[in-house]
This record gives sequence, C-alpha cells and structure tokens, in this order.
Amino acid sequence: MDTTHTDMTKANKRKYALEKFSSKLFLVCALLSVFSLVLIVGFVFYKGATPFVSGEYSFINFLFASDWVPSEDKFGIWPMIVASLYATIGALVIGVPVGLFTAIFLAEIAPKSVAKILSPAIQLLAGIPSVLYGVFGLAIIVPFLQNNLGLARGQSLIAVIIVLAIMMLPTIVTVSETAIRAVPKAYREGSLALGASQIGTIFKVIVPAAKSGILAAVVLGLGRAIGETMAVILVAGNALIVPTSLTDSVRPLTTNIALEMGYAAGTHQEMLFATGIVLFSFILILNFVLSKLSKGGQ
Amino acid sequence: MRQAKDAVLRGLLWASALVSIGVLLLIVGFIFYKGIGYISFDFIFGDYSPTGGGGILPMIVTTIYTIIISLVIATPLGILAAVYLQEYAKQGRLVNIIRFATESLTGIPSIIYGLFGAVFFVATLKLGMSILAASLTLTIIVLPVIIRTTEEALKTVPQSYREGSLALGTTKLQTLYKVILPSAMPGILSGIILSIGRIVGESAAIFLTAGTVAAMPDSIFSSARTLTVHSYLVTQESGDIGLAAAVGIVLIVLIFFINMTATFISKKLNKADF
Amino acid sequence: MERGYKATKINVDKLNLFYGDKQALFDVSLNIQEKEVTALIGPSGCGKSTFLRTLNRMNDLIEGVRVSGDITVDGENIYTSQDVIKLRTKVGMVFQKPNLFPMSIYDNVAYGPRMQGIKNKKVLDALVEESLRGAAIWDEVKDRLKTSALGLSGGQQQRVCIARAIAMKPDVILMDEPTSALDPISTLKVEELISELKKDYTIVIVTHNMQQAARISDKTAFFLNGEVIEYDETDVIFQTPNDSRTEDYITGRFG
Amino acid sequence: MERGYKATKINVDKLNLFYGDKQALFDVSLNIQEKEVTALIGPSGCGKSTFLRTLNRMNDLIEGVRVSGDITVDGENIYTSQDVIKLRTKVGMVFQKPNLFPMSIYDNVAYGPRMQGIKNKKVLDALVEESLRGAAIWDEVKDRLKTSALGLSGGQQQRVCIARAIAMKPDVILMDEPTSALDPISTLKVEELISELKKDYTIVIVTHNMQQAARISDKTAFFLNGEVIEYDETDVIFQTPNDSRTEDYITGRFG
Amino acid sequence: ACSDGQQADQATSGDGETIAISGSTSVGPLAEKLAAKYETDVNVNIEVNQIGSSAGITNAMNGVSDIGMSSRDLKEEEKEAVEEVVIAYDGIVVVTHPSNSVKDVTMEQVKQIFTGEITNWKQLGGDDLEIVVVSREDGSGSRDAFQEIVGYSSGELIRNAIVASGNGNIKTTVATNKHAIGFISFEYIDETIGTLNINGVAPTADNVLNNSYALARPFLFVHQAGLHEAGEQFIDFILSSEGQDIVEEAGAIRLD
Ligand SMILES: Nc1ncnc2c1ncn2[C@@H]1O[C@H](COP(=O)(O)OP(=O)(O)OP(=O)(O)O)[C@@H](O)[C@H]1O
Ligand SMILES: Nc1ncnc2c1ncn2[C@@H]1O[C@H](COP(=O)(O)OP(=O)(O)OP(=O)(O)O)[C@@H](O)[C@H]1O
Ligand SMILES: [Mg+2]
Ligand SMILES: [Mg+2]
Ligand SMILES: O=P([O-])([O-])[O-]
Repeated sequence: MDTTHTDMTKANKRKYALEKFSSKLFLVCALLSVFSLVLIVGFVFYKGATPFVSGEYSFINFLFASDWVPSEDKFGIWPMIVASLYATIGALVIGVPVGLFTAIFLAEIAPKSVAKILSPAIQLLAGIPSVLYGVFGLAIIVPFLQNNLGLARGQSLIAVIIVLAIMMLPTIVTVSETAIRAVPKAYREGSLALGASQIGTIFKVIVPAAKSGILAAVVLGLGRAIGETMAVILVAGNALIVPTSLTDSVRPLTTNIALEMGYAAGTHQEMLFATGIVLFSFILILNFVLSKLSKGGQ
Repeated sequence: MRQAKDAVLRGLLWASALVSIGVLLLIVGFIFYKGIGYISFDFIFGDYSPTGGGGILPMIVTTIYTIIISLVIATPLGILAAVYLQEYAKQGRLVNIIRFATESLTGIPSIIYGLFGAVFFVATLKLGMSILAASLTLTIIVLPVIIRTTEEALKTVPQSYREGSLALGTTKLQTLYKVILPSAMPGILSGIILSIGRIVGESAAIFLTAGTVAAMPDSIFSSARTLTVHSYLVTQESGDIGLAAAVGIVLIVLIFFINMTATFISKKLNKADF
Repeated sequence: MERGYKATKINVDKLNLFYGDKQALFDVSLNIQEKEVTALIGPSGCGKSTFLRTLNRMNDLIEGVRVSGDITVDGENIYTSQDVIKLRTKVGMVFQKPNLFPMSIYDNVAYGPRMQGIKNKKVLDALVEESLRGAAIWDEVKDRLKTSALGLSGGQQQRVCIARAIAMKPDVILMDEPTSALDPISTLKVEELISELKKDYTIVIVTHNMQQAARISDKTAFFLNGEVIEYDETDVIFQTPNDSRTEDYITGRFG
Repeated sequence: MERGYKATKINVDKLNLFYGDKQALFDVSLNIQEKEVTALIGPSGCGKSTFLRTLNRMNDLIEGVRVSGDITVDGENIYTSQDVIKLRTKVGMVFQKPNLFPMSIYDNVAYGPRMQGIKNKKVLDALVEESLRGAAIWDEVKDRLKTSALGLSGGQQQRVCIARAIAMKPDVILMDEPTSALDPISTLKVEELISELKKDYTIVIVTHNMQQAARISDKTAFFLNGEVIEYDETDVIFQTPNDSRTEDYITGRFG
Repeated sequence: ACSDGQQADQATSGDGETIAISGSTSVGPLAEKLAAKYETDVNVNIEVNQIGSSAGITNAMNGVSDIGMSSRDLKEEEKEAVEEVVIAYDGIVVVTHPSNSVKDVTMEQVKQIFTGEITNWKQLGGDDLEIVVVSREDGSGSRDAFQEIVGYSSGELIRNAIVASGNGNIKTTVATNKHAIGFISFEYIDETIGTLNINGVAPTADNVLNNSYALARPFLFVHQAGLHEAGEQFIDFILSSEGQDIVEEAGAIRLD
C-alpha cells in the first residue's frame, strides 16, 4: 500500500479539514448559549443595577425590607424571596417524586401498549399554555381549596405549589423516562438473575444508572417551575405578605416582575429588573447546588 | 420485610402514575368541558372579531410559523452544541461554564426573555415586532432544553459504538451522524417535543416581541398573535374562560399532530440510516 | 444413563422455544443431576445460551419469546409456580458477556445478598471476600474494592461476575462460557472452583472448550440446531459417542 | 531474533502508558514483522488489550490516558503524524467484546467501505459477501443480511465483527481475543482465515489460548504486569523460554 | 410590523399605509374595534398590539410604534417626549360575587374596605363573611384612577389583598369567591359578577357623563410630534361622532 509518503492522502485531508471546521462550528453553537446568557444577564443587570449604582437606594434594604409600594418609592422584596423559596421547594418536593415515579412506571412497569399511549399523552401536557394551567388553577384548584379548607381565599402558596408541580410533570416524566429506557438491558438481566425483585432492580440498579438523565430532568423541570409566571400570577394571590403558612397568599419574584412590568416606568421598572437580578442569583445558586449534588453522588 | 417494602414502592409507582394521568385527564377534560361549546366552523375560519373571539385561523398560522422557525434554528444549534459538549470538548472549565450557562438559562422567567427580546431583537436588531423576533426569542428559550436532553441522550450511546466506528478509520463526524446521533434519537426527540410544548405554551415572551395583532401575517416580518397569546389576552382582559379554553382545545389538537409528525420524522430518519 | 444415587435437580421435558416465529429449541428433554457438572456443547448459534436462560426464566425478559414444555427444579414446575425471584435466588447465573453494574466492585458482589436483606457490614465484608477469593480475583482487586467495577479488564470483570453469583450461595449455578474471556491461569482457578462447588451445588455450564468440558463435567449434552443430539456421561460422549455428528463435532471435523 | 527477509511493520520503542495515575504499560519495546502473526499472551489484566489499543490509537478515546515512547507503522510515527484516519484504515481491529452497531448485518459490514466513499451497490455486495465468507459466517447469515445484527448469538456477532474489519482490507489486523466467544469449528475457521490473511496482512492477536498461540503465531510476546517479559519466535517461547516466568505461565504453573 | 425599513416596500405597496399601535390592554380591544371599522372605509393597515401601557408609551417614544395606548396618566418625562390625546373615558365598577346581598356602599366605605378598616361583610349589612379585597397591580391605570378617586394610596391598601393582573382576572377571581370585592372596567361587566352602587348611584355611562358617578378615567393615545398623515387621520376619525359611536358600542364612555 502507499507507504512511501508520510503525507496524508488527499481524501483524508478533506476529512480533517471538515472535521476541524465542524468542531469549530459545534463550539460556536455551544458558545451561543453562553453568549445569550451573557447578553440577557448583562441586559438585566444594566437595567436593574441603576438605582443602586446611583446610590439612591440600598441593595440590602431592597433585599430585606418588606414593603413594596412602587408608587411611594418603597421597594422591598423580602416577602417575595421567601415566597419563591417556599414555592420552588414545595414544587420540587411534590413534582420530582411523582414525575420520577411516573417515568419509572411508564418505562418499567406499564405494559408496552399502555406506555405507548400514555407517554405521548403526558408530552401533550407540556404543550398546554401556562395561562390555561393558571385558569385551571383558578377555576378548579383555588375554589377546591377555598371550599375544603374553609379559606376566605384559595389563592395561596399551596395552590402555587400544586400548579407548579403539575407543570413540571411533563418535563420530568419525559426526560427521566428516556433516560431510564436507555439503561442497558444487561444491567436489568444481571440484577434479576441475582434474584432481585423487579422493584429492587429498578431502585438499586436502573435508577442509579440513569442518574445523570434524571438529574437533567430535575434541572429542566425546575427551570420550568422557576421561570413560570403566567400560571402563578393567577393562583398566587400576589399579596405582599411574608408567608407563614401554606394557605397564605404569596407573590413570588417572577410574578412580581410579570405582574407590574407592563405598566412600570422609571425607577419602578428598574426595580423590577433588580428583582430579576435576585431571581438570577437564586437560579444560579440552585443550579450550583444541583450540579454539586450530581457530582457528589458519582 | 423486603416484600412489604417492594409492595409499598410498587404502590407508590402506581399511585404516582395514576396521579399524573388523573391530572392529565382533569386538565384536558376541564379545557374540553369549558371550551367545546365555542368550537365551530366560524370560530376557526370566520372573520376575527374583537368581541366574539371568532376567526382564530390567523393565530393558528402564526403559531405554526413560530414553531417552525424556532425549531429550524434551535434544533440544529442545540444538537450541535450538545455534540460539542459531549463528544468534542475536553471536559474542563470551558465545558462547565457552557453547561452552567445552559442550565441557568432554563430558569429565567419568560417575561424577562420577552423584555430582552423586545430590546435586542425588536429594537436593536431592528426586526420590529414580528414573528421572526418572537421566534428568535423562543429559540433562546428552548435551546437549553434541547442541549440538555441531547447531551443526556448522547451519554447513553455505548462507548463500544464509537470505538467500533472509529477503529474502521472513520472520522468523528462520520461516526457522529452514522452511528451516534441515530442511536441517540429517542432522547433527542423527547427534547424536541418538550421544546414544541414550550414554544406553543409561551405567552409573555411572544406578545412582547411579536405583538398581538389579530390578523393573518403577510410574512415572518409581520406582527401577529399566537393562539396562546390570544388565550392569554382573553383570560387577562375579558375573563372569558370558555373562550380561552376553546383556544386551548385547538392548541391541544395542533400539538397532538405536531408531536406525531415529529415522532414520525425521527423514525423515518432512523430507518434511513439503519 | 443415570446413576441411581444422585437425585434429579432439574428436569426438562419436551421444551420448545420460539423467538417470535423463529424456533430456537426443539423438543429438548434433559435430566440434570444434583451436585454434578453438566456441560452444554455445540456450535455457535445452536441454542445453548437460549436453553440455559430458560432454566432461570431469563428469557421471560425478551419480548416475543414463547416457551412450551415442562421444566421442574426440585420437582416444582418453574413456569407454573409464580415465584420467579425464589427460582433465581436458587438458580444463579453468569452471563456470556460480563455485565457488572456501574457501581464499586464491593457493591457489585454485595448486591445480591443486600437484596436478600443482609445488612450487617461484617457479614457482607466476609461474604464479599469469600466470593472474590472463590472467583480467583481477590488479590487483584482487594485494594480497589471501592472503585468502579467498570475500570477492570474484561477477564477481571468476568471473574467479579462469578463472584457476584457465588455470593448468593445458590443451589444451581448456570454459567454461559464463564472462562471464554479468561487467561489459562484464571481459567484453571475457575475450573478448580467449579470442581469445588460441585460438592454442594449443581452446575450447568456452556463451553466451547472441549478440553474444559472433558475435564470438569460429569455429563455432557451436545446441541445442534436447537436439538439435543446426545446427552450422556462426559466419558461416553468424548470417547464413545453414539451419534456420528457428536463425534464429528468433538473431533473438530464438523461443519 | 529477527529474520532478515521480513521487514519491520510496527516498531514500538519504550512505550509507557498511564490511565490517570495508574501505569498500565512499562517500557514496552516490540518489533512486529510484516506478514507475520504476532501473539500477545499473559494473565488477565496484564495490559495486552491496552497495548493492542495503542497500535491504532484507540486509547486516545479514553480520557486521562497518557502515552510516552515511540510507535512507528511503516516507519512513520503514529503519534506525531496527525493522520489517525489513515492509521485506522490501515490498522483494523476486532474487539474483545463484539460491538456491532444497531443496524442490519449488511450495513455493519458495509459501514467502513461506505465511509471510505464506496457507493456502488455491486461492489459493496461483493465486498460484504467476501468478508462474511472470510469470517466463516456467510452461510449462517446470508438469508438475513437485512435483519438487525443484534439478534445474532454472541459467537455470530463476533464473526460479523471480524468480517467488518476485513471489509476494510487493512494492512494490519489487531485482534483482541477474537475467538474467545467462538465454538471450536468457528475458531478453527477463523484460525485458518488468519493463516490465510497473513500472506498479505500483518496480524497481532491477543489470546488466552496457548494452543492457539502455538498453532497460529510466528512470534509471541509474553506480558506480565504491564511489561514484556519475553518476546521471541513462538517455537522458542513455547519450547525453550528464557525466562522462568514465561515457562511457568505457559505450562500453567503460574500464579 | 414596524415603522422602520424592514417593511417599507410592503407598507407602500398599494396605497395602504401601516399604522402601528401598541400599549394598554384595556384600551386595546376598543382600538381593535375602531381599527376594524376604519379599515373597511379607508385603505390602511392598522396593527394593534396589546402589551401594556408602559411598553406602548416606550414604543411610541422610540419609534417602534406610531401610536401608544395608555390607560394611565403620563409621567413628567414621558410628557416631554410624546403628545397625548384623550380618545374616550372608561368607567370603573366595584364588583362582588353575584350572591352577595350588599348592593350599595358609600365611597367612604369603599375606602375603608380597601384599606382594611372594614373586614367583614356583616359590617355592611351582609353575611358574616371575611372580606377579600382584590386589587389591580401597582402601575395599572385603573388602579391609579380608582385609588385617586376613592382616596387612598397604594401604601394604605390592605396588605393581604389579592392582586390580579387585568380586568379578566379580577372578574374570574371575584366570580368564584363569595368573600371578594374588586373593581373592573365598564366594558367587562356581565351576569357572572355583581355590581355595587356608590352613594346610591348606579354605574352607568349616563351617570358618568352627568358627573354623578365619579369612578372614571381617560383612555389615551400618545405619539411623537410629527405623526404621519394616516395616523392623524385615524385619530380624527376616532374623535368624530362616527368614531365615538363605536366607543359607546364597545362599552366605553364617549367624550361628548
Ligand atoms: N433475541 C433474539 N431474537 C431472535 N433470535 C435470537 C435471539 N437470541 C438468539 N437468537 C437466535 O437463536 C439461536 C440460538 O441462539 P443462542 O444465543 O442460544 O446460541 P448459542 O448456542 O448460545 O451460540 P453462541 O455459542 O454463539 O453463544 C441463534 O440462531 C440466534 O440467532
Ligand atoms: N479505562 C481504564 N481505566 C483505568 N484502568 C484501566 C482501564 N482499562 C484497563 N485498566 C487497567 O489496566 C490494566 C490492563 O488492562 P487490560 O485491559 O489491558 O488487560 P488485559 O491484559 O487485556 O486483560 P484481559 O485478558 O482480562 O482482557 C488492568 O489492571 C486494568 O484494570
Ligand atoms: Mg451463547
Ligand atoms: Mg483484554
Ligand atoms: O389595564 P389598565 O392599565 O387599564 O388597568
């Protein structure tokens, strides 16, 4: 064969050129999301930092004061920080197990024919507009809570948690189900052959093997929950109090932004962007914790 | 003891599935119950009237436009980005940064995307309030979903496939599109379907960038109203839940067909390769 | 053909197996004696693995598999009795391709016992060590018990698989070419182990290695195209086979 | 040690390889002759697969692998020259575990040639048939070429892997225990094939089977704990080894 | 879609020019009806985007839209950048659950309810139910006007008031809660909610026009100084009696 030349063959040269080009292209694609993030963060910071940079307002005050009366220049978001924290944790506590267990059910327990119908049906849920989730919450969940818990108002932290948990479901179910299905058959066989029960096999071998995908499901589901506004506005009540019980009305950070942005101007608008900065930090911390969590387990 | 634990877990699995399915039926049932009375030929094909809510054909068209444009941009971008992260990049700081950025993007509320889009695409890039500006904004919204799910799908492709292919003197690129991407298809597809859901379900990010003009769009540079924005406005201003739900019915049917099409296409793509 | 002093452990009667439309086993009848080593030999694709996997019902996992005929273990029909878990605890298996879980070596071996409810760390430690020693791999891995089992070489992995099966202390061990990925020394060790185990356990082993079959087994069954052509004492099969195809195969003249 | 009339095909000089901190190969130097069969033997985990995989740079794929030393193929340093594709087209490989793609049998075998740009159906058909025949599997699969390769038995899969490698018509074929999953007849066929191939090709084979090494190889290298203990004509290794450890190993007294 | 470039050829093709309008969601439906009528008579293309008063004003200021719609008064700095035209008035109604037996309140009582001094319907002669106050969001034109006329400030609003965005959401909230009280635009009243008379005066357009019903505020169009011909003509149309008839039809209150 052609061993006389150390040169690359012509065809291979082309392949390498293509290879090099494509890897650059892929990198550019990957950097695009960084670029978007930087742009958006930059935009939000640019808008939101003004009142504090100019020294007119104190950021600490902004974080820890409990009064939010824009028309009187009072901007304190402490109640909203607390509300966001509770709502997110609550939604995770309900949404993750239910979603994950549903995914397991679909991938491992349900007969193939049943899963074939249910999986796409649940994916359909992902496409229902959040407004309609909100309407559903307002027309069904809120009155239900009102009537059954004897509340004066059903718009409450618990209503937010339920709606968010429902909205996370399709993402968590779909992504985890795919991850679970991708676990090699050999693991399943190995475990069953050791006399492990189906349930034992699922929880001891399959779920751990699908851990990475399941974590992705949680991150994406969480993103949906944190980023959600339209549904939450309708069921949260948006009252400006620090919630002390599940039945209190709340105003999470996101709803504060969405609720008032349409009419806000000047400092009020800047303060809404500042709320965005806080929300960002919240997301960053959460993602950081989650990624640490996923590394810790590996 | 062990059997008892198994039974409890099995019970939980069933219960969760029943809850999920129950919720699904409840919501879909609610939407159909409230909205079905509004559905008529005129509701879809008639002239739009600000009061009656009829004539939502322009919104159906706009919705389809946004789905197609966003997917056409976001799908290749997202898949290639995931390929870079999973197959090309040295796992290190850069990759961690990209991954972190991607994940952080998922949690940003859509209203912020909308405001950003209004400033960046609409005003700075001078696209005006238009379907295109909205689609670009939506692209950024769904990018993380596609990247993350594709990455996970790539992780599940057995290393032996890569080795087998590369040992035959193929390039990474050939290995990628002949062996790796086809076997990652199911995961990628679920990412795309979730993205479709996100695109279709979005309102705040769209009405700030595409506006709410209730007329048939002439082109992707037209300002227009999607179905979801319509149901948002209806809920927001007139509080006509039945009308909002009727729009929801149309959406559900639409998504059903789009998801089926996506599944079909991905199966076709798979067949073509194997 | 049978010696009276050993009880029947597994009885297979007129077993037929289909993968969808494709029949892979034809009227297989075998009588596997307690505390003996039974070797299954035959050309590639003749159905040895398929047969082996019916004995602990691993074929249940493959969609479209249909089975007819009777299999009893200790007189109990394994397909009508529902307790598949009990069956698989009693009938352990080592697969053709090593299939360790993505966990540490220790966790892999301790997996089965833990599933049986054994929690005591001392007991588990002892069991893991004993099993790994039994599978002739202890010395190589004793310093890295807590590292991922997937970083081991192919042969090392297969021996950990054997250890994992032994740790269950089953009645019967099914082995699908357990030594095909091993070097001669490990092979020898595993063979010695098999001879050791057979004092207490019943062993069914698929092997492509005629010498191995001859060395370690008491009975040998020769499979061809999904049928059992001949089943007898190993000595008989290797020295005075009844069927000319058996002779052709073991002398390498076949095919 | 070398016969003058055969050229050096692969030259390995002071090769060291690390998996992260763990060194797996120590100062390995070997001279592989053109159109010969070189067997690599040694106990499980001694580094045979690792060594084999350096020859076509498959270890590049494993994160954290560091290599030092020189390897030349046809006088060209494979680690400094960038053309890894050419290297791998020239140096084919059959892995320890069969690793067919989830495609049809035909597409698996035609995969490599297609990637080289061969599109003509007739040419491909002929190549696929020739390769499958060469790997002694044609008769078993000729009626199901278009069905998924993953439905084949372990042994059948391995032979299709061999066919897939042959279809590339490489200069050198690296084989990692290619017959460990095969029955004696298929093994024999593959061994015959190797003897056939060696007329044109250079073959490096890892095997646990001493008889096989003795039967088919011209040279044999004995590995132990990542080192080459002895490398010589196969006759010499098996009859008058220099090192006592080699002798211990091949006579099975080792360990 | 926009007044700048992109669509230049489209806008000029035919003689139909485009008028881009954006802003308040409460003015939006009225603007859509006006536009629909106007477009049948004149060959122009009117785009109405309902995106909120502030966004509309911003768009008008930076030229993304020709006209902004606002349901709130302009801030000082906004007044410098754009001109405003009142195109109609909008009445605000205090609403309750239809089953609520309280039908008549004084303005003072309204204030006491929204500031938390009156917390139970029985204090007003109704059932023994806690009052749940539902307000619009801070920045809303309706809320600004409502608070100003009733006479309390945002800071005084009872803390646990439910805040809903948009007339529709208040309507749905009040319609599903026996405890609730809120306020919405005239346009959106129907049988799903009950309305309250203030100081004995019913919430009707006539009562607004004769100044006996005080809860009303203006709907504004805003634009930059040199608005193009087509825009000017559209505004003229709205202010004409034909335009004002449409205003009345839509449930808003005509200027004259
Ligand atoms: N999942 C499956 N679906 C369809 N056919 C199968 C499947 N598994 C095995 N077969 C077929 O059944 C026959 C018997 O396969 P089996 O794996 O039992 O062979 P074997 O004797 O173990 O071969 P080897 O020695 O190569 O492992 C073969 O023809 C094989 O192609
Ligand atoms: N990816 C890896 N990471 C870390 N260590 C590895 C890796 N692959 C192999 N090793 C270690 O390197 C050593 C050599 O492994 P190698 O697979 O080359 O052995 P081998 O001689 O081929 O054994 P066998 O005959 O069992 O296949 C072993 O100790 C093994 O555990
Ligand atoms: Mg087999
Ligand atoms: Mg090896
Ligand atoms: O939506 P409004 O500004 O009219 O309250």
